[in-house]
Amino acid sequence: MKSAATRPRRRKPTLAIWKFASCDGCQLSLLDCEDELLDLANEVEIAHFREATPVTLRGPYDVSLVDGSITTPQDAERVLAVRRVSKFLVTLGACATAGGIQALRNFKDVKEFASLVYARPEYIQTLEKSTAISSHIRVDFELRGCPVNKYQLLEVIRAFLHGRKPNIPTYSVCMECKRRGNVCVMVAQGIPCLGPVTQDGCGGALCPSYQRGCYGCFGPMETPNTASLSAWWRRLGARDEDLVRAFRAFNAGAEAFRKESEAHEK
Amino acid sequence: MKSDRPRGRTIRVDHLARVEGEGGLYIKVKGSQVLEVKLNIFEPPRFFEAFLRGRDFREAPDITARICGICPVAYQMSAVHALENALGVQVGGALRNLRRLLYCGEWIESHALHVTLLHAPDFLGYPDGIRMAREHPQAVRRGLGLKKAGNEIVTVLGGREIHPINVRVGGFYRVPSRQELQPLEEKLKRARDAALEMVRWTAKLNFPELEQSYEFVTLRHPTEYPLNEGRIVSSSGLDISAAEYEDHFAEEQAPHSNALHSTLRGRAAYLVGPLARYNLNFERLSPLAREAARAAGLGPTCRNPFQSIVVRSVEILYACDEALRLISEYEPPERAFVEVEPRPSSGAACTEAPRGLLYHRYRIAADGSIVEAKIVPPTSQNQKTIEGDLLSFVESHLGLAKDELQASCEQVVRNYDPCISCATHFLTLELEKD
Amino acid sequence: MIGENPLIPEPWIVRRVRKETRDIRTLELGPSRPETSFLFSPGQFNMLYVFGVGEVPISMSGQPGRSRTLVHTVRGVGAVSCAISRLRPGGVVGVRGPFGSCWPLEQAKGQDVVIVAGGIGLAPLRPAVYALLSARQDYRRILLFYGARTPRDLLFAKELERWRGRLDMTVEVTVDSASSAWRGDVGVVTRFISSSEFETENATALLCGPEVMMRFAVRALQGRGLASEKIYVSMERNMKCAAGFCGRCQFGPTFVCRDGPVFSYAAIRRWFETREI
Amino acid sequence: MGKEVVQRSDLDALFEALKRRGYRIVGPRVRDGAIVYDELSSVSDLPEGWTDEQEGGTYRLKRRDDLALFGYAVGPHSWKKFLFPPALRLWSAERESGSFTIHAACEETPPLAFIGVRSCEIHAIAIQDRIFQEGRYVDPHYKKTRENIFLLALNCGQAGGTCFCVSMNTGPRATFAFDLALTEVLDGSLHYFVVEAGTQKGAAILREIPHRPAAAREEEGAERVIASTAARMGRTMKTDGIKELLYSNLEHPRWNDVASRCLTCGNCTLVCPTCFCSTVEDSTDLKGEKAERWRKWDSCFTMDHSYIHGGSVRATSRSRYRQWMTHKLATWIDQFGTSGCVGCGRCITWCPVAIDITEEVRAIRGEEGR
Ligand SMILES: Cc1cc2nc3c(=O)[nH]c(=O)nc-3n(C[C@H](O)[C@H](O)[C@H](O)COP(=O)(O)OP(=O)(O)OC[C@H]3O[C@@H](n4cnc5c(N)ncnc54)[C@H](O)[C@@H]3O)c2cc1C
Ligand code: SF4
Ligand code: SF4
Ligand code: SF4
Repeated sequence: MKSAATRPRRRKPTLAIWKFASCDGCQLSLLDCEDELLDLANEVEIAHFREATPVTLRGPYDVSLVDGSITTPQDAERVLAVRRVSKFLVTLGACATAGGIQALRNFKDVKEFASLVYARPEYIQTLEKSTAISSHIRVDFELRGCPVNKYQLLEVIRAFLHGRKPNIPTYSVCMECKRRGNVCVMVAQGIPCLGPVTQDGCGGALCPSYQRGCYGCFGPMETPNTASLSAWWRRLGARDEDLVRAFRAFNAGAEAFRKESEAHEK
Repeated sequence: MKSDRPRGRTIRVDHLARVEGEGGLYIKVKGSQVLEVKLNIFEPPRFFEAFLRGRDFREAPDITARICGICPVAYQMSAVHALENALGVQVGGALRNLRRLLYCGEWIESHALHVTLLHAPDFLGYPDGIRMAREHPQAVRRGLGLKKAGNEIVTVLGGREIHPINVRVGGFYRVPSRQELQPLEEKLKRARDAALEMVRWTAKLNFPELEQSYEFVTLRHPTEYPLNEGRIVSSSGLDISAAEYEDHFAEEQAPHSNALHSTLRGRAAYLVGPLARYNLNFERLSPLAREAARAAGLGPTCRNPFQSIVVRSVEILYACDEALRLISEYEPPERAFVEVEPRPSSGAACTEAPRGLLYHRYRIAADGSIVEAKIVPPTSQNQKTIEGDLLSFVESHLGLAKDELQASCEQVVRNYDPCISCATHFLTLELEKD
Repeated sequence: MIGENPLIPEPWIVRRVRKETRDIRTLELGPSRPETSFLFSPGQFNMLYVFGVGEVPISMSGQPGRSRTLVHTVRGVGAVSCAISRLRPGGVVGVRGPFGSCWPLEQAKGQDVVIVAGGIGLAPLRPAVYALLSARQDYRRILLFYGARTPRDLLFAKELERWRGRLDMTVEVTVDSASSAWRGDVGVVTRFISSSEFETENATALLCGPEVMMRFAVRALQGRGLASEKIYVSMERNMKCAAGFCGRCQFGPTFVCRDGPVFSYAAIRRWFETREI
Repeated sequence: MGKEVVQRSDLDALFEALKRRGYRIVGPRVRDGAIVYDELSSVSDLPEGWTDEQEGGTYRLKRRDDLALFGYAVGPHSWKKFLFPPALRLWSAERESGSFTIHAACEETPPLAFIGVRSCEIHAIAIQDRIFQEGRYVDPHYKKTRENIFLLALNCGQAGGTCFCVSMNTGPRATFAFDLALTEVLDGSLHYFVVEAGTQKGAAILREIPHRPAAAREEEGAERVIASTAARMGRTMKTDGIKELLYSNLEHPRWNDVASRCLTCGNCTLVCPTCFCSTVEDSTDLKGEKAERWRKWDSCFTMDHSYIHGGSVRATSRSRYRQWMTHKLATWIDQFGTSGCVGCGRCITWCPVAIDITEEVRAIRGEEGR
């Protein structure tokens, strides 16, 4: 990872935040760092962050955080410009890394869908698919989650500032579930859980900690064996449509989940 | 992406800053006449109502939360209430109170964010909260502290601050123990003090003159300041249940916008949100909040949208007070949720999102899948009113220098804390009927 | 040097940095505390920590027996190794060590010693070369075969030149690819094994480099008739503690940090020959 | 000292005696549908009248028809979480005038009393002792916690559906390393514990509570309990020649078969009482003035575990499962002179897709069925 530490620390590194189609939650996570926000503003120059300030400093930017997916032709253009002014580009969250919940449109016949939806389609331009940032430009680091975990977000920024590899594991949710001492909801209560195929990072196997099955908001883990998990879910009573829905949610566009959802579609 | 140089008397803000989501502003003036006011929303549409179809009703709270990262709890609340109404389920007692507590958390968090980082810089002449913090460190830290207290409520009850994972149709997946809530108590007491100071602080800001005669629309509950429940009432005598909402409110698609406008049938624009709530529920505030409002110079009615910053602070204070009450009375219920069985049915509900009335309606099939969904968020309801405000503001301030006028216009928009992410969930079903 | 708590690094100060190739640096470190004394055997390694960045295993590459000087040669490949490479004189690095097994220099006495190195693999072997040369009379032939990617990637080029000039040592250097300006050998390092003269019944081979290179070298040495017991390889596995606690450096029944990095080929043959161990 | 008898009603006195000596008491209690190990404030926190039913990938808490306090097998937790915590700060560091200073973390843990440690678990602790304090280096945190443990063992009164300690020679009777060992006997209206002291420390505690020498009949009662448990193992595993078996089957096709089922989720390793793999995380504050190193439980099922520059050595799940099982049952023997498996069955119960180590061994042996 190229980092701020590679050059003399004269100037504060600049941070730019960009938004595409999303709920805003991922960039809001930055403002949710109540304890760190002002310190962060001392360590980096917030150069572009429309949700917080109209002030925009000139690029290029040392770090760009990109929230949201690409759904319109204008955004497909704009994201190219963002890449050009960014040295190190991090995508934030499920929308930016996998197309987000709005990628559910990718599974419909889009033309029919569009005419169904719009009274005046001429006013609205939208692309057929909601796509991840990485299908348009090169991305240096992808932060998962719907939404991202603010501690992971801070970790990526801190790691960047100090030339460290961020501590962002890619293994399963189960790892953290067990470390927390949770009782597995799938084994002990028969509740279907996506934890074994989902990447850890939500901050401690949140759903199982609250007595529900993980619903996959951090997307596929490093080596997801979705077929084996689906087979087990079936034994727990899940039907094909349940499997389609489970894999086709906030990370519907992530390859492993997309394929698994398609495998159960009649 | 700088603003184009406006020609003549055209005010154009390509990208509004310090609002949630992506929007612009366009005002055209000729002589002393304002010809056109457009609040331009180009946040890309995300078609929520379309893809809710065919999903299981139990997924609705999680899916609709993703409409907005700023007020996910509001979406979850409107969704579960609408679905419970559909399925004839009553959720009362401690579970109801926990929902109220969760909502208080979101109000505190969302209002504190708006007051401190988005709105106050307008009054004090800073481009943003972070730069404001250099000269007003205390006020910013106080605001962030409050925001954190609100977020902590949401995190304890919901697992995380954005898109909480613990809300389900029928209640919660897991309810907290008393011990889990206890640490919040101390923090909320401190937050309540901070909120009092915030009310005093915002009251001292300079407010431009602007008295508007809106029709205020809000929920009203027999005894409580409205959050989850109540009838829909207006300052002009409307008094209906959520089930009747669509008989009275209509939506239209504006050509310049990716969001739909909502209007009261047969009447002018109306206003939802803190001002509406406050004006029609003043007597339901806690004594402390009422007193603080009075001391801040607010009467039981407030018609100046710029003063919404004070009203938001009063609501934060109320929410801290209310949260403390709910925590002190909390006894964990036996079960975390009421069992809910699907059947063909439909139901609607409104709750009070931080930015105002949020309407959800669902029709579900026998197997529990959603057949139809309709969602009307606060910002699409206020859009017309915002444009109206801009019109009267610009008309009465044509003497201002251009930069100043433009800045003030932006401020007018920010008075509403418009959430553009919400506004572009995009509505489908009305259109289908056409 | 390891104290009571084997997991705590001790700060050492960078005295000198030498640029070896475009991505390889040699650092000379001195202790920050007067009482520190450090002794190691060729083949052993330290865990080097860069403040706030991380810690990685790096072999000693300097002269053994100098108790207040540590020399490490590092190729910058990732966050930590690049951070080490960026250190300048006066910079500080945390050191834990020495860990691991060493080259069998005692057992090799009276024998021919064949050294096969690839890339950065020459670094862990250099202390062995120093030791062999300083007790030159205890050994018979000394052969050093070294391969790098390109002439520009040759490590310790001047020293190689000096060793090549010695009459009591054979040094063969090759590269994978080179421009026409390169007058040396091009090709795999293992071919020197078959073409050079050494006494297979009475020789010890020391190997360090990428696993594939070592695989071919072993095959070539066995082809010459060298017994597995006489072939030594230095292994790499992910490593977090170097004290046998973290389990990560397991290589079959061994721990690389404890039983290795230097293994007799005979001891690990089954594992070495299986993929994904 | 011979065997003694302590009445069920006098167990509170035992807890009191331990507390008087400053022990924090940890042991089994019911939480979220399972029996976990956690802090106990009194005997009433024990899972009285509860039992469990265990199968591959399934665990269900059930009511018993008596009031046994220890009438269940082991649950998802093991004692390793106290001795080798899931996340531990190893040290913190601060920049200081061009250099940095490192402070070893020395969180004081109060002495712990482990209540109800099963024989297989004692074996597991003994195995981790070898790793953390009997090798070349000593893990100071482990050692400090370990030396202050009061170990109250329990001879199992019930075999779990996935237990196979008899095959592994690790139970069900506790034979060493305990301070006190209990056998719970329910006999009509009688409910008592036959107690054996294993150390002076245990004997001293015993002296502080009401007890009397066990009658022959009572000792026999306890023996019957243990014998009946031993006869009811839910699983078996043939261990003769197992090291050679696995060493010579590194390319067995069964590894592909298990790879098609294995989720590489890591559950089996984290519930295993002997698995000890860890990773470290180096972190910094925003300013880069303070740094910390944390150690966390890791698993050989993660890609990072075997990562060396250029990629993971064990990239396929086939090789990762092979690593795990071969380590547990074979290479462990070379490393530590003992099997790494104590037959507790946790990895079978808590594998979300019911992969069963005993079945995999049979498959490699070319045998069918259970
Ligand atoms: C016993 C031993 C001796 C070594 N001696 C030297 C030497 O003298 N000179 C030299 O340049 N390199 C040496 N290496 C390799 C060196 O340790 C790796 O290049 C280094 O760990 C890469 O870390 P990184 O953070 O820069 O790279 P990344 O690719 O970002 O690695 C991330 C993490 O993975 C682990 N890792 C990656 N590669 C290796 C590896 N090859 N071995 C062990 N862990 C790894 C480390 O924990 C590292 O921090 C040695 C390795 C071992 C095991
Ligand atoms: S509850 Fe889910 S995440 Fe946790 S261990 Fe079980 S399967 Fe894995
Ligand atoms: S390998 Fe399985 S049965 Fe053996 S000790 Fe570990 S968890 Fe228990
Ligand atoms: S064996 Fe089971 S518990 Fe272990 S990694 Fe594979 S699926 Fe997970």
